[in-house]
Amino acid sequence: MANLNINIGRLQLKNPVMTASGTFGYGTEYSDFMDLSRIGGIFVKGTTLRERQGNPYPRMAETPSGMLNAVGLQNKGVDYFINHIYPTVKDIDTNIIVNVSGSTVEDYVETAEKLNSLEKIPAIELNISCPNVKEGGMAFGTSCLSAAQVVSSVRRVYKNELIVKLSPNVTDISEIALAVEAEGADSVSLINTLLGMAINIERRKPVLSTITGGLSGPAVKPVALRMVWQVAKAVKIPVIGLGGIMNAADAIEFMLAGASAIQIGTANFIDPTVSIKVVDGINEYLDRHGFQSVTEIIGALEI
Amino acid sequence: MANLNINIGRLQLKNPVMTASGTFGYGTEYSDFMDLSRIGGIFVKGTTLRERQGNPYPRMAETPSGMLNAVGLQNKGVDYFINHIYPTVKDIDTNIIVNVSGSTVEDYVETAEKLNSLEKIPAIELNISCPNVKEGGMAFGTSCLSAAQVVSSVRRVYKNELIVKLSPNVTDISEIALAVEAEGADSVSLINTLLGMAINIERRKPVLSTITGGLSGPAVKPVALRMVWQVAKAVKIPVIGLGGIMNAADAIEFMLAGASAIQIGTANFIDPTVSIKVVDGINEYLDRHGFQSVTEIIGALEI
Amino acid sequence: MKKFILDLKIKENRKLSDQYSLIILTSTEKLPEILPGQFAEVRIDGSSTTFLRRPLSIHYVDYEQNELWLLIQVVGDGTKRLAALKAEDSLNVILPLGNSYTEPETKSAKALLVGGGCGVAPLLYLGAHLKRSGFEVTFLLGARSKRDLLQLCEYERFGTVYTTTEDGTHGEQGFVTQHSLLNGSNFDYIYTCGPTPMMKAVARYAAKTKANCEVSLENTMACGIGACLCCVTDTINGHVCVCTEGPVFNITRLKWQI
Amino acid sequence: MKKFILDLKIKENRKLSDQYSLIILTSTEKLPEILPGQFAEVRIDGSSTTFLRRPLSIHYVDYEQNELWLLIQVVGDGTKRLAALKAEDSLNVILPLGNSYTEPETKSAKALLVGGGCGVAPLLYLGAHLKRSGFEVTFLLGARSKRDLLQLCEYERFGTVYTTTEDGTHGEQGFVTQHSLLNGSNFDYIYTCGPTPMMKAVARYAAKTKANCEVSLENTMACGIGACLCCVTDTINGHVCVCTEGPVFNITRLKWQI
Ligand SMILES: Cc1cc2nc3c(=O)[nH]c(=O)nc-3n(C[C@H](O)[C@H](O)[C@H](O)COP(=O)(O)OP(=O)(O)OC[C@H]3O[C@@H](n4cnc5c(N)ncnc54)[C@H](O)[C@@H]3O)c2cc1C
Ligand SMILES: Cc1cc2nc3c(=O)[nH]c(=O)nc-3n(C[C@H](O)[C@H](O)[C@H](O)COP(=O)(O)OP(=O)(O)OC[C@H]3O[C@@H](n4cnc5c(N)ncnc54)[C@H](O)[C@@H]3O)c2cc1C
Ligand SMILES: Cc1cc2nc3c(=O)[nH]c(=O)nc-3n(C[C@H](O)[C@H](O)[C@H](O)COP(=O)(O)O)c2cc1C
Ligand SMILES: Cc1cc2nc3c(=O)[nH]c(=O)nc-3n(C[C@H](O)[C@H](O)[C@H](O)COP(=O)(O)O)c2cc1C
Ligand code: FES
Ligand code: FES
Repeated sequence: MANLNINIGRLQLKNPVMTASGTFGYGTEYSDFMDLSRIGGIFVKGTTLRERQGNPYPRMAETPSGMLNAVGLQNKGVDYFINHIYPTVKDIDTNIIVNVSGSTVEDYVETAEKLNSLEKIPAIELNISCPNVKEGGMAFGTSCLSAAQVVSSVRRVYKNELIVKLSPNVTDISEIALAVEAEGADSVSLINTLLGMAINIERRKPVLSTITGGLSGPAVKPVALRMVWQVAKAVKIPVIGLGGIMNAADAIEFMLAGASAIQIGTANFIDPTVSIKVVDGINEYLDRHGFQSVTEIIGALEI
Repeated sequence: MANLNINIGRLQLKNPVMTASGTFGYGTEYSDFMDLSRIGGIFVKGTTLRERQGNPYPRMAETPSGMLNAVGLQNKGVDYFINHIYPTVKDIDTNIIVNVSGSTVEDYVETAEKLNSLEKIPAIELNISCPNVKEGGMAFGTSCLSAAQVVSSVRRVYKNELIVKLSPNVTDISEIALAVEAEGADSVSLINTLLGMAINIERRKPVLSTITGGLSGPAVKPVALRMVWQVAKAVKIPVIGLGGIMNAADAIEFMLAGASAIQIGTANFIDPTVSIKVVDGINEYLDRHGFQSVTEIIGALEI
Repeated sequence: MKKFILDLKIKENRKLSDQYSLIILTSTEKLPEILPGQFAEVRIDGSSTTFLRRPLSIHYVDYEQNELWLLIQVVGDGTKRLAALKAEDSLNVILPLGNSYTEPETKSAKALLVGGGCGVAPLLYLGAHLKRSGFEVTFLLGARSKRDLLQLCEYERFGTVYTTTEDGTHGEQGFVTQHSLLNGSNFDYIYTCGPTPMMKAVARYAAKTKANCEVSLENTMACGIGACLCCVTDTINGHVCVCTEGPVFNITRLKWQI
Repeated sequence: MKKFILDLKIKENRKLSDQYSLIILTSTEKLPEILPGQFAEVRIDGSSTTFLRRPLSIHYVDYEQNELWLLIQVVGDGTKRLAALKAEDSLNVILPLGNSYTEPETKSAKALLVGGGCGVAPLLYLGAHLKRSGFEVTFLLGARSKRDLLQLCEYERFGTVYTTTEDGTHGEQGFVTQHSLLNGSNFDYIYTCGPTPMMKAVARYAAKTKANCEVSLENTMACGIGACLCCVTDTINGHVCVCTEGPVFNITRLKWQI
């Protein structure tokens, strides 16, 4: 039994396996199937300053080895989270991390500020793939300038661990990673979904109500892994890798590429217990290869 | 039987189904399996000014619903093509289009110039996903400036139909499309492969000799379709769509999104006769929906 | 209700017609409690084009035989794989999911269960429940043609069965909502499942006759357990998940134009 | 040689051991001409993780019975699906692909066929060819253990069979290249297929004894027909495709350090 503990900055994980925002509810949805305390952390749903109804139906399309979603950040807002959800999740014996989303820099800042005070929320994950409504809807995370802007503003008010989640829909993701590192991000997570589309040819209409949506699942894994490798080479802060992880082998690929921890998203839908299996599989791999600690495989790719 | 004829600028296609560069050899590799004259065109291998050995083995990795390749433009050079290959392909009764690749603007220009004189080559496709060796290896197609530069230079010497093949590894592909349109591209084709990576966890090494490689196949289809839709809205020149097309339904999605024609790549490996089936399937769809001509479905998506 | 991930064993996979199959599943352990209207998320193995699980209604549960029935209509590769499963194969399911149909409040209430196409699936188990609770149950089942009206004898165990077919090969010709039964009788509770246009027509009839009406909605689902928020429908309370707050909705909650 | 895409029918799928299966295929039409050393690209259906075809050597062709044999070693999901195919199932193959082993030029030549693991597959058909052409054939087959030495009687039909096993459960203990046969006899032509380290050792022995030596290379293939250029190996003529200029190479053409 190797040592699976890992630290992401000040965030202490019992193992590097966490679940991705928007794919694991508030964790409680999965408690019938697994012991939530066995994983390193849970990234809860995208949370915004005010309640959002999200996008109209249909919001989902299956694609080859993946899916498109257009949920559109449906959530009841940060105050509801604090008053009604936080009490039900704060005693889960793992890290509960809130994914913070917004439409303006001010939104992010206010939401982060409110979460600052919650004792059992050790970190937030800034989802900078949201459209910046003041800048014509371009996602914050697609330019160094707007990414830096939102991170520096949030950094000023948020004292705990600040994870910035990068958008993959960019020419050079390490450039964005460097920009947010410079503004005080404690770590970065990647990737969010790739922008995709599907068409119903019989009806000659887009499948999703929003025309385009976010692609996730194993289809994106090669792209995600490449980006994690590029970012891990570029920055000094820890990197959390995700995108298409279905099993322990996939998770280990991300760690070898330089991720200190990983998140599992879409795979939860196919096997709600997959995260536990990934913990066990990583442990088995470490033992088989004679590693004492999971830290030994981070970035251990031989080029 | 609907009318499948379509024109891409001055290029006349008997139907919108063509095969993608690097996946169909010079066409002759497939002649045992199908009648090459039944498809609209064949994009032959990436051709460079001088012979290239390509990358070392291993060059390929299977991925979920896709594959990574790192062939690295292995080819015998444009002179060999002109003297030895052109004579064997020029009488195939379909459009033979040469995919032109290079490491410097001069490479592209010289190669295009040489192909200009070949009577039976009605068009070239400029592959601007190649690394620009004079600019630190950034792909030409990842900045408007270098994309425009190579296109304008080639445009000056190349008189026939100039198709520019766009790289999907960018923040905003319509920006690049507009830039090459402005420099005189007659049409654009997209997408080339997405940059990806795979790791062999037992050996702790990248699977590909080049570490990263190009992702193709159905995994990328949602991204390709989204980009075709974005570009078709942005430019006035015709768009050729590709990326993960496996069957007629996929091809029709691209046409509804705005593509005037499509290319089939990786699918040829799984079914060497797939392009013929796509021609037949498009025809069946047009008949079933009462369309007289394939032109009626181009961009016919109802939003 | 506690949800389970179970590997059930196929006891029998009965081809009912060209398009329909009845899968009878069993388990070495006692099947959990399942309510009428609930569904399962079924993992599809060995399909190169199917990635997500597939939601399927619980057609029937026979606790004596420890059997769970699924009624499958083959529409794509996922359901095709299910129809091809053989006895002794195993099937991974997550269940029970979603809410359920609610029983009438007064014991004397007359219940009409209206199903069309594959939408008849949950009504069998619902009919069995209602009958056991002492209600008078009437089924009104519609299909395109006689061969799509499946296992009527099963429904007859729990109530009177009326049918319509579009081609007139069984029962009255036309759609369920055109059946003559609807002119005479008066029902207090109407439960329906099937194509949306049919359910809307049923809802209209219910509204007109002031019957209580519950419909079971379909939706595209990724998780089936309320985690992804992909399966919303618009209600008077805003967007709610069909997989947790449904699939059964009282029509008064929906924003249907009826 | 003309290539074909064929839907062959499984006549029998014989499990030879834990890991190995012998698939006997047949066709309603006469099988095309196939040379020893050639291979097929096989489509894998019903695997959610297998996207590309899989290259498999032609193990044997029996034109009298119109049978084509494939020897499968289960290593991943693709080969697992193949091993699970049942009689009457169909299998889509592209064949014949690649070049072939070349016959010795002099009729008196003594041929040694050295195989290890699944690399024994093409040697059966090669042995049959060589014997038919009048050459003296000797097989030297290596495996980890007795149970991995498959169907030796088939090889015995065409030549003398020597074996080695790593655990000594059959033939001499050790690797093929340690077999005592290699001390005494002298062979003019050595043909080999198996793991690269084994083939390199065989090539070394061949170089030492001045025997002509042909090896069959494995490689990651996408198309199998020379279209994608994914399957290169480095030769004295630069990068060449294993699927068209190979899989069989004379060692003098390779850049192996031997
Ligand atoms: C609560 C609920 C209960 C259902 N009960 C039954 C039942 O008892 N028996 C039955 O045969 N079918 C039932 N369905 C429908 C069934 O889920 C779909 O027919 C099935 O998912 C199609 O899968 P496929 O791979 O065969 O087809 P696909 O090739 O995936 O698609 C064929 C059609 O099915 C639709 N579809 C695809 N995926 C989903 C999905 N995840 N959710 C909903 N629709 C989808 C597509 O839009 C398409 O029109 C139910 C659906 C829901 C939501
Ligand atoms: C010319 C040639 C002839 C062959 N003949 C035989 C034979 O007669 N019998 C036999 O059992 N096997 C043979 N192989 C090997 C066989 O192709 C692989 O074992 C098979 O592709 C693995 O598929 P999988 O899905 O079971 O395993 P995967 O899960 O895909 O992979 C398991 C292992 O096989 C390797 N592999 C995967 N895909 C390929 C590929 N396309 N080409 C080569 N290796 C791959 C992987 O690197 C991995 O180590 C031959 C290979 C070549 C190139
Ligand atoms: C249904 C769904 C909802 C998602 N919601 C969010 C969200 O609210 N915030 C966020 O940062 N990412 C969200 N994501 C993205 C995932 O967290 C993850 O980055 C992405 O799905 C890639 O990982 P995967 O391939 O393992 O799913 C969502 C993804 C899915 C599939
Ligand atoms: C093995 C392989 C080699 C390729 N070589 C080239 C090339 O030389 N030039 C080029 O522009 N694109 C090349 N491509 C990209 C394809 O032409 C196509 O853009 C891409 O594969 C996406 O389409 P697909 O998903 O249908 O394969 C290659 C793709 C593959 C798989
Ligand atoms: S399907 Fe995921 S919330 Fe309903
Ligand atoms: S596998 Fe495509 S060229 Fe050899």
